[in-house]
Amino acid sequence: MELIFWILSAITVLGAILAITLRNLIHCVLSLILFFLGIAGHYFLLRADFIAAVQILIYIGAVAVLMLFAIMLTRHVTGDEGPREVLGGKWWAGMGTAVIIAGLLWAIIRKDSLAQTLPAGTAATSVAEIGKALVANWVVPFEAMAVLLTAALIGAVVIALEEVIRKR
Amino acid sequence: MNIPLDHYLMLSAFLFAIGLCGALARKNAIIVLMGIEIMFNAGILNLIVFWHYRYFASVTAQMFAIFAISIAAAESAIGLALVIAVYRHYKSVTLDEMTSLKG
Amino acid sequence: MRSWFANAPDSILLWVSIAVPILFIVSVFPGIFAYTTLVERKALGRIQNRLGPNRVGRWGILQPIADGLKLLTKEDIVPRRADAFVHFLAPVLAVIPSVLLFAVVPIGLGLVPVDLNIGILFAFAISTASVLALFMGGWASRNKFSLLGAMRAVAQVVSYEVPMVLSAVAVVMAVGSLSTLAIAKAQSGGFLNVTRWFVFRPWGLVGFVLFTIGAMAESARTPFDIPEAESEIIAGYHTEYSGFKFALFQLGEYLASIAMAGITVTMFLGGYNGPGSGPGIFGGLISMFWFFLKLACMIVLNIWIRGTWPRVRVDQLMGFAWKLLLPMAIVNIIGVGFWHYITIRPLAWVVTTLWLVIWFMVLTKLAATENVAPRTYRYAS
Amino acid sequence: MGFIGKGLLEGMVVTARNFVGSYFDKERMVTVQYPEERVQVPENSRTFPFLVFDDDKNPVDTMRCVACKICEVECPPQCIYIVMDRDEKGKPQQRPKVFDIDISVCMQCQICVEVCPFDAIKMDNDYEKSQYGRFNELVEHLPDLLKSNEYYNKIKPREASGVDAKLKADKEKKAKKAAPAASKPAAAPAPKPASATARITIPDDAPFTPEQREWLGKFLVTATPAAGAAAPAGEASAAQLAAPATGEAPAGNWPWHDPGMGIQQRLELAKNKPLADLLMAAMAQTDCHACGYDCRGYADAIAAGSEADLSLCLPGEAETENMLKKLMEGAGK
Repeated sequence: MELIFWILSAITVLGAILAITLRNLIHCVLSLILFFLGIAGHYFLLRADFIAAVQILIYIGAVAVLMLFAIMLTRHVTGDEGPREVLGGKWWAGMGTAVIIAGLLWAIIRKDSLAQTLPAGTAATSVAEIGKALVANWVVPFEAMAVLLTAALIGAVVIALEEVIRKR
Repeated sequence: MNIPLDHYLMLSAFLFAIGLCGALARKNAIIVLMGIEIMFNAGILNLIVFWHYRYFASVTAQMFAIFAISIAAAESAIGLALVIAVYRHYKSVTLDEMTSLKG
Repeated sequence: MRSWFANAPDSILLWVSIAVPILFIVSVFPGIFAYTTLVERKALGRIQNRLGPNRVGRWGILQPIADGLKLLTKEDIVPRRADAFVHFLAPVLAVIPSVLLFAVVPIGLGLVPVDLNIGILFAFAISTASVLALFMGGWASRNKFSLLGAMRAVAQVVSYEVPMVLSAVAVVMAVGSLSTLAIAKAQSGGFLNVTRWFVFRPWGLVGFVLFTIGAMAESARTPFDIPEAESEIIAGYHTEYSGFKFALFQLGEYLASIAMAGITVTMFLGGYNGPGSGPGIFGGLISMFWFFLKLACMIVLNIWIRGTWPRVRVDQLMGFAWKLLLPMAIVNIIGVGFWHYITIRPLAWVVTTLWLVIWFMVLTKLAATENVAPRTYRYAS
Repeated sequence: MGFIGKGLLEGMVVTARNFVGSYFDKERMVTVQYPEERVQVPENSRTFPFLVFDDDKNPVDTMRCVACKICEVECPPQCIYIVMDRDEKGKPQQRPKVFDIDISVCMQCQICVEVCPFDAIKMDNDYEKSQYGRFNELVEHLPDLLKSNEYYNKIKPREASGVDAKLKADKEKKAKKAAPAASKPAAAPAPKPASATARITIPDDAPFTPEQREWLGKFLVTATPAAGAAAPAGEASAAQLAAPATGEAPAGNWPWHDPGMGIQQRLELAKNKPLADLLMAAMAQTDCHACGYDCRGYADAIAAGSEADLSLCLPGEAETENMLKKLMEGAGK
C-alpha cells in the first residue's frame, strides 16, 4: 500500500510539474491528464471509488478534451509555444509565492498531531448512499448545481459563438 | 492503510503550490487555467483525505467533492470559451498582450 | 485440491485470485479479437459474395497468426517531424483502457474480475479515456489527415458518450445499483431465465438500441467510423502507423468493441442468464456458455451492420447524437420512472410503450424537418 | 408504414440474404481460386508470340520459320532477334539458329503474325510468364518459343483450322503446278487470305500534291501489308518498266531495299534501272536466303541467266514470282 502511495504521488507531482513547465501546450495537457490519473488513483486508494470514477469521467473525459479543443482552436496544430515564452518574467514572483505557501502548509502539518496513523473505516461508501444523500439532504445544492451547469453550458456556447452572431 | 495523514496533506500542499506557481508565472491563458485546475484538485484531494481518516461514516465530504468537481468542470468550460473568444479578438492567448484597458 | 487451497497462506491466495482473472482477460479476449477479425473478413466476404480468407490453413483458420507475424515483422516507420514519444505512447495507451474495461464484465454467474460497486460508471470513465490515445496518435503524427481523424474521433466520442451514459442510467435506475453483477442478477428468474431480460421491456428495448448505437460510435465501428474514413482522410489517426503499432491500435479498437458488447449483454440481454444457468459448477459453466453466446451474437451483429450500412456524414453524425439519441435517452429515463411507479404491470406496459412511441415519432419528425437549403460555399465561391 | 431506420433494416435483410445465399448458390460466387482454377481465356486473347512447328518428333526441322526476318524488321519495339542457321560450308539453312523475343519489350501488337508469310509465328495466350529476374530471364529463346501445331489448334481452334486449310491448299497448288511444269503467264494471284482487306487506292481527283500523293501511297502500302501483298501484279506494265538501262546504280544504293514497302512502290523506285535492279525490287527484300542467295545475288543470277527458277523467293510469295516472270518476258528472255 505504501509503495502504491509513493508511486502515485510521484506520478501526480511529476504530472503537475510537467504540466506547468513544458513548452508545448499539447504536452502540457497530456501531463495534466497524467496528474488527473494520479489523483484518481489516490481516490481509489482512499476507497472513494465513486469520486475516482467521476474524476476520470469529468476531468479526463471532459475537461482535458475541452482543453485540447481549445488549444486546437487557438494555436497552430503543433501547439509549440516558440522560444519566447516558457516561464516568463513572472517566474520569480510565482516561485516565491509557491515556496511561501508550501512552507506554510508544511509548518502547519508539522505542528498539528496529524502524523499519527489512524484506523480508518473498511467498508467503502456505497453508491446508493451517495445517491440517497444527493436527493435527500443535499437536494438544494444538487439542483443549484444543475442550474449552474446549465447556465455554464449556455454561457460557454454563447461566448464561443459571439463572433458569428455579431456577423449576421 | 498505514500511510500517515500528513503525507497526504503535504502532497496536496505541494500540488497546490505547483498549481499556484503555474497560474501566476505562465503567460498562456490555457496554462493558467490548467494551474487553477491543479489547485482545485489539490483541494478536493484534501477533502477526500480528511473524509477517509476522520469522517468515514459520513457522506458529506464526498458531496463536497462532487460539487467541487462539477464547479471545476463548469469553470473550465466557461474559461476555455472565454479563451476562445479572446483569441478571436486579439489573435493571441498570451495574457500580457491584453492591455487594451491600460491607460 | 480444496484442502491445499484452504491451507495455503493468505498472501498466496490473494496473488492467485489477482493473477487468475488477469491471465484470463489477457489470454482469452485477445484470442477472441484475433478470431473476430477472421470471422469479420469471412462474413464481409460472404455478404459481398466473395470467399474471404481461405489460404492459411483450412478455412483460413491460421490467418490471424499470419497477420500477426506479418505485422510484427513489418518495418516500424516514424515520421521525421513526428513527436516521437507521444507517437510511441499512443498505441500503447489505446490498448490499456480496452483491457481495463473487461475488469467489470461478468462472464458467468458470479464470475467477474472485480465486482466494483461503481462498475458501469468505471466502464464509462475508462472508455472515455480511450479517446485520448486516438488524439495523441493523430496529433503526434504531424499529418493533416491524422489530426483531422483525431479531432473527429474526439468530437464523436464526446458526443455519443452522453446518450450512451443516459441510456445506461435507465438500467441503473431499474436495478438500483451500478454493479454489473447486480445488474445481471436482476435479470435472472422468470420463464427459462429469459423473460426478465431488460431487452424485453419497452424502456429496455429503447435503451438497448441507444446503447448499441452509442457503443458502436464509441469504438468507431463502421457506420460511425468517420475518424478513419479512408475515402476522406486516408486512415485517420493511424495513417502514420505501421507494423505492430498499427496492430495495437486495431487491438485496442476491437477489444473496446468486444468489451462494449459484453457490457451491452450484461445490461440488456440478461448477462449470463439463460436456460439452465444457476449456481453450482454445472450451472456456472452453462452461464458462461450463455454469456459467450450472446457476446458472439453482438459481435456478429456488429459485423453484419458493418457489412450493410454506409458511413454517416460528419454533420449527420453530430445531429443524430444530439437531436435524436440524447432526447430519446432522457425520455427513456422518464419511461423507467413510469415503469417503476405504476405497479399494475399491464398498465405499466401500455403507458411506457405509448410514452416512448409517441416521443419517438415526435423526435424523428423534428429531426427530419431540418430545412434543406442550397449549399453555400464559404471559401470556394 | 415508414419510420426512421426502415431502409437500414431492409439493407440488413439484403446482406443477410447475400450471406446465406453465398453458401447455397454457387452461381453467386464470382471468385476464381486462381492457382487451382483458371478462367477460360477467350480464343482471340493474346499474350506473346510463339513459333509453330508441325511434327512433334522433330520440332527443329519441321518448324515453319525460314528465318526470313520480316518479323524482325517489322516489329515496332524491335524485340525480335534472328540469326539464320548455316551449315559447315556456310550455306544458309532455311531455319533460324537463334530466335529471341524479349517479352519485356514486346507490346503484343501481333504485327509479326500479320506479316509472316509462312504462318510460322502466332500469338500465344499463356499469361503466366512471371520470372524472378528482370533481364535475361524475360528473353525467350528458340526452345521456349517452339510450340506444336497441335498446341496452336488447342488454344485457338478456329484460327488454326483456317491456317491449316490455307497451308494445305497452297501445298496442293504447288504440287499441281510442279506436275505440269508449264509456266502460265500472269497466273491468278494466290488465294487471298480471309483477312485480306481491299486495296486502298487514292482517287485521281483527290486534292493532293504529288509529294503528298507519293507519301500517302507509301503509307497506305505499309499500313496495310495485306493490301500490298494482294495487289494484282499485272497492274504495272512490265514492258514499260523494263526500259533500257541508262546507268549502273552504285552497289548497295538500292532505295527499294526495304521490306516494309509494297511491291508496286519498290518497282516505282527501281523504274528505269537495269533489269537486275528491277528484278531485285520485285523481291521481298528480306535477304532471307531462302533461295540460296541474298536478294541482290538472286536478282543478278536471274539476270545473268544462271538461275532459271523464278519461284524461289518465299517471302515474296506468288506476287514476286509473277512479277519476275513478267519482267523476264518484258525483257524478252
